[in-house]
Amino acid sequence: MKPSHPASDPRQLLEQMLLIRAYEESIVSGSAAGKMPGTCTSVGQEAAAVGVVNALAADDLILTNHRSAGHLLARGADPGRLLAEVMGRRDGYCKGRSGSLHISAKELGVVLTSTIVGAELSMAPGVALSQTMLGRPGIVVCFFGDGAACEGSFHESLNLAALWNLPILYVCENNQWQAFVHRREAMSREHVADWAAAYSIPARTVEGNDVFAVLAAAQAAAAEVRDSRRPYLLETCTYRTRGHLEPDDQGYVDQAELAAWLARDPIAACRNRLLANGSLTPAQAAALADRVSTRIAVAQAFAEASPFPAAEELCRDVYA
Amino acid sequence: MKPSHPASDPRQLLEQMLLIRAYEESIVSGSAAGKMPGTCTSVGQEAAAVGVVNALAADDLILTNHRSAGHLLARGADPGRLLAEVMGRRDGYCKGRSGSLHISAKELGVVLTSTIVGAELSMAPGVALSQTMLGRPGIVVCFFGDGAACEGSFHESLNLAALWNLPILYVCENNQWQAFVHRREAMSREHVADWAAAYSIPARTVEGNDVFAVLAAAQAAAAEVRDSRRPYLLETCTYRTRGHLEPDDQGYVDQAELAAWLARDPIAACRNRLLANGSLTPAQAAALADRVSTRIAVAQAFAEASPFPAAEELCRDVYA
Amino acid sequence: MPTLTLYDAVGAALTEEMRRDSSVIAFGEGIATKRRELVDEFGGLRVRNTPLAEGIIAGTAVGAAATGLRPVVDLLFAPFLCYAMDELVNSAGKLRYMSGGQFSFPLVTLAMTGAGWGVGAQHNHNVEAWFVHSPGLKVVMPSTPADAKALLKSAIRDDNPVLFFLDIGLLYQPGEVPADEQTLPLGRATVLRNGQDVTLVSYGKTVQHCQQAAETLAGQGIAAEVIDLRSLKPLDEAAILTSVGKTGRLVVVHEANRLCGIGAEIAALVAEQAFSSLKAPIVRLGGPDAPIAASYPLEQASVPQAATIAAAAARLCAAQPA
Amino acid sequence: MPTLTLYDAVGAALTEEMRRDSSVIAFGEGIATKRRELVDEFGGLRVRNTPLAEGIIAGTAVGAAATGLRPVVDLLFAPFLCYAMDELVNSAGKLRYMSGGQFSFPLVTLAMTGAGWGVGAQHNHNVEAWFVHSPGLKVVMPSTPADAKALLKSAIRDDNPVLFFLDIGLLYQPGEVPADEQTLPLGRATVLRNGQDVTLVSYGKTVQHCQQAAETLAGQGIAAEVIDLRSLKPLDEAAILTSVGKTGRLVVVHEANRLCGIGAEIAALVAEQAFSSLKAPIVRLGGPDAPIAASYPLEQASVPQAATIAAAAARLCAAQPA
Ligand SMILES: Cc1ncc(C[n+]2csc(CCOP(=O)(O)OP(=O)(O)O)c2C)c(N)n1
Ligand SMILES: Cc1ncc(C[n+]2csc(CCOP(=O)(O)OP(=O)(O)O)c2C)c(N)n1
Ligand SMILES: [Mg+2]
Ligand SMILES: [Mg+2]
Repeated sequence: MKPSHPASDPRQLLEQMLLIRAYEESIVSGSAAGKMPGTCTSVGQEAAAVGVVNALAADDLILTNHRSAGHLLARGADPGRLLAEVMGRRDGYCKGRSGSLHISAKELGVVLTSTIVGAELSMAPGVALSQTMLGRPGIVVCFFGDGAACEGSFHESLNLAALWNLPILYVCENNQWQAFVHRREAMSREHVADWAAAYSIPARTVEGNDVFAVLAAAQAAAAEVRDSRRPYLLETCTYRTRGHLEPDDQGYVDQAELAAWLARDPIAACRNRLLANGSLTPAQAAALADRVSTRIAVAQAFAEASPFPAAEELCRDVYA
Repeated sequence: MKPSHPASDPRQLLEQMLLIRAYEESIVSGSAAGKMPGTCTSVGQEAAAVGVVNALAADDLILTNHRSAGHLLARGADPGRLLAEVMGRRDGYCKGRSGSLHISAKELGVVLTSTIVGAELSMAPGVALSQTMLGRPGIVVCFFGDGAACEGSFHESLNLAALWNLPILYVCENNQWQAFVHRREAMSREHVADWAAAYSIPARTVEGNDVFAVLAAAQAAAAEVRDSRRPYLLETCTYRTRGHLEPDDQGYVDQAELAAWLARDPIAACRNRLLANGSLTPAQAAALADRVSTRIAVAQAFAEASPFPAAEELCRDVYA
Repeated sequence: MPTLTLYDAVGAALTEEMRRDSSVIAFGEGIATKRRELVDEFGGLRVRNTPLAEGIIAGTAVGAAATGLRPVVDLLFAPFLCYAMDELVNSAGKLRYMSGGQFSFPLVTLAMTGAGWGVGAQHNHNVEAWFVHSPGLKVVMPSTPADAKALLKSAIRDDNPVLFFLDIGLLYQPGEVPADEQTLPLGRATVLRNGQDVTLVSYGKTVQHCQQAAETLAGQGIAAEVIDLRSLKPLDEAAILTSVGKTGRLVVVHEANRLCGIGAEIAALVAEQAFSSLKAPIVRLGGPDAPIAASYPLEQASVPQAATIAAAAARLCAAQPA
Repeated sequence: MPTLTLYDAVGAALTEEMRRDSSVIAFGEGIATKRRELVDEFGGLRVRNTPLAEGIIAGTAVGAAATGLRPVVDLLFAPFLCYAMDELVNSAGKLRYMSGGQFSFPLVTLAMTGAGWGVGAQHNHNVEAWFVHSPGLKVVMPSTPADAKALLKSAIRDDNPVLFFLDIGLLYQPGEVPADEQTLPLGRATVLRNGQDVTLVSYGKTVQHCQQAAETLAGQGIAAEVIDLRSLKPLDEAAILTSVGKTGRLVVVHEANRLCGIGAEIAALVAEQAFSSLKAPIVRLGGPDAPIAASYPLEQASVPQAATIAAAAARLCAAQPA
């Protein structure tokens, strides 16, 4: 499987978001039913993922983290292999060894996914160095959270990328939460983009729940990185509308803030806009929803049918 | 021994700088003669140390690093006990266990000196937290280099200090070098002070070879920290005129840059100014120099007479 | 006796010690959210959420400990300690000695570790041996809620930095915990079962596996002695040597990688100091030299289970005395 | 044969491998300054100075290694590895396995360690055992310039992350180094001296002390076999077991803290797998559980010296067979 072509039709963007949502919801219910482990879902953040990934070329490389389903699915990952991985099955992208938290898919250019918050930032310069020194055209996109931005690796990574002219598009998904800590309790500034100026790295914040705004901003940012061969930081402002890790009762969440963000649901916004401007008919919308739920059902069946790895796998692939 | 009173007479500032220079030179020659280990001298940076330390109150606490002789001596440390420590003798401030690189002197308020570059930054918030939570008036002064500013701990420390309102005066001694790497090869910006804005921490750069300018800037900065109970960053721009660690032929150093900074020697500048404005007579200058060399000679004799620690010391003070 | 999970036993210890001593403070990534009752009782200055930055959490604890506070920090999962190694090892572990005894570092670092949740190698990596190898640090890993509470109270009162590991697999198992303010000294193992044929030494989750193995062995006429180390440093060498002096046979069991693990230390200790008592080779059962997979069956396969322990011990007892 | 110091042997290995393979690059805090000749030959893109930030140096190496380059990074002194633990342990060591084998990490980390310069515990801390305990990493520590060159060349060609430790005390000792492009396989120990009475196993600086001890012992009629491990992971278990199978007596010597060190691993290995050959207790000689002082006499006292080794071995040989 290769990275899917960037979506050119707005309906494709909507379909990707629907797929991500349905995928995450299948895990939420699977996990509530005890059939699946809990995961860090990206519900509410679909536009931020879809908008950025569809701004990329096939030879660009992506680094991501524990909250990666959106990035993977937008890049064309097979939901069946993803679910198999979440369930620790042999047909998962990582043979079941990763589970949900660190799914890499090299064939899609999704490399070195790590659940160590901050590790994506520490590895991105090296990936970009390879691109540069080996003469590869692709840029490197590093997705990270507002929490990761508080790790020292943020500072070290941006300083090095600026110094060494590394073609990295840093994408901070500021979803207002760092697990059980609100961004306000953890950051001395409102925005991670405010921190980029220290390194003379151009930066922009964008409304992260508007997939078209994100796509446009990401296209501009990626073009700038591609041309300048220098880093750029794009901050997508969004919200984690479910808990950190399923199950999570969100008892600690400010209900007014949550409600305000739920009212700005990226999928509803996109669908309403397409319906309103006539790019989508209600029948087409229903067909999209159907297609998506069929894909997830097929994926689930595939994952459930996939066997667990054999015991001999315990020590395989430790050393090259 | 208690911290010495801040110098009120400009001649005392000069004398402190002379003492630091003479102390460092005694180590350079002792080490060339094989009597002493090599150290990281602060030659050329005396004004930056003396100016800041004399802006502090007795109950302020200082964290410093491997290049600390100036901070210690300006704070009133006994050069004999310092030299004994450098030589690994029993009467050193740390019983000979530290050597030159991590001399703490709790009695002087010089706490937790570490040679791990960046560790001073990581420990400073905790010291300031104690001051705050235990109701102590003293502020915390954290000396660190331009190199330390490149470590992730810089980012983590400043972000936390800003968030938690910690009374820390961060003092970056930007001496243009990070061991064998020029600051230009390591920093995406010219000044560490440029990085402070990211945390909404007020910052200022000051000509670090002018002891009066440093003193004035440090007094203002310390007052601001004392009043606001918030962090502040002061960057003293200076130059390491000797090598990183004695002996060091400085073959890698741009000779024009070195010559330019040597021409701005902080001690010569201070002495000339005092002679010119009549605060110091040539005879007084000579007397100062004499007094300083006598003190160093006495210190050296003391250190040399101090025995090495006994073998039973090997495992003492590991656990409390 | 009241029943608590290990997670709640930690909370109870924190509460009691924070009541007792106003210099005890706690902070970490979410501790003020997850242990809201501590904030309610002690206020938001003594119990704080932090930015997501393990290095500065640990460094702040080190600085605070040296200057009058007694911090407890929650670094969540053991692999995240990798971001705090400098602060724990180079600062907390060394600056007392290096300063000639000028400072002490009464601080406790909590970290979860071990199999049970299928969270993969970046959450499940047993690194307690690193801190045993590093000077100036103490290391504790309890196997029951009662021990967790009593040991954590001692760790908080100790004037040294203590790494306090919580076995993920035990975290929500309930257990009886005395209601009183009991403490347990660090460095004292406990003999959970007496026996004269073979000694099973363990800590954390595999203690239970050893106890099950001992049951099985009893059915085969083999009397196994089961020792729970509880503290890994200081290590209760006397308890181990006494037991092996009696049984002459030793199986050390843990979940961590065998190579240079606690099992290696104990095997070496016994081969040095109780050699003449030994009737059979020493057996170490531990994790493989591999990251731990998320996949549940693989994760479980990496942990020494009761049947394996019983089989190894039975083999030792069957062998001719050397 | 030409004579080189260990420091220069490292330079020679780098030069040869960078000539051989254009994907080999080198970076670190000052490497382009201190090894200027590499910049002159290979240019400032392949040999770079970095900011003072070990985490990003190691992380960049990890990212580069996974995507086509073969980085060698100089992290200076071993205690500074504390700032790179996440990148080395959680990323380089685990992401191959965790990704189901999608990536490999051909990278070498250089670090100096050990007594000799009186620089204190924040520069001198032997942490090689940490990396043996961690999965997915190889660990090498040579004792001669010739071995350093040949092993570093192999380490650079290896597709796994290799921690390559340089003993400070040996760094400027000259030694003969073959001029040809010789490599040595990782994981192969060398028997430096044959003997049938006692096996002395060591690595790094204390290898020489073992050889001196063997001389002393020879004078007392005791034939010591001396093994230099060279690689700590993979460990040449066969070489150790074969030797102890012959001598029945083992002294393991290193400078690192004894607790959970390489000596513990080797003692445990032998107590498990060569128990029936053992005629006497195993002896571990290593550093104390203390930071290393800067004061020269204390620093030296922390290292097992030849006399101590000889005395321990002689005592073993005098003891009655068990
Ligand atoms: C080094 C490290 N510290 C802590 C954690 C536990 N953890 C996992 S996700 C998370 C929150 C991350 O916040 P952010 O970077 O904003 O990403 P988000 O989860 O919001 O997408 C935390 C604390 C971790 N995985 N790694
Ligand atoms: C973590 C760490 N990395 C590297 C070193 C080696 N080292 C000691 S001093 C130094 C340069 C420090 O530069 P800077 O912070 O600017 O302080 P300066 O020496 O210039 O005063 C280096 C690289 C160290 N001691 N600690
Ligand atoms: Mg977030
Ligand atoms: Mg500097």
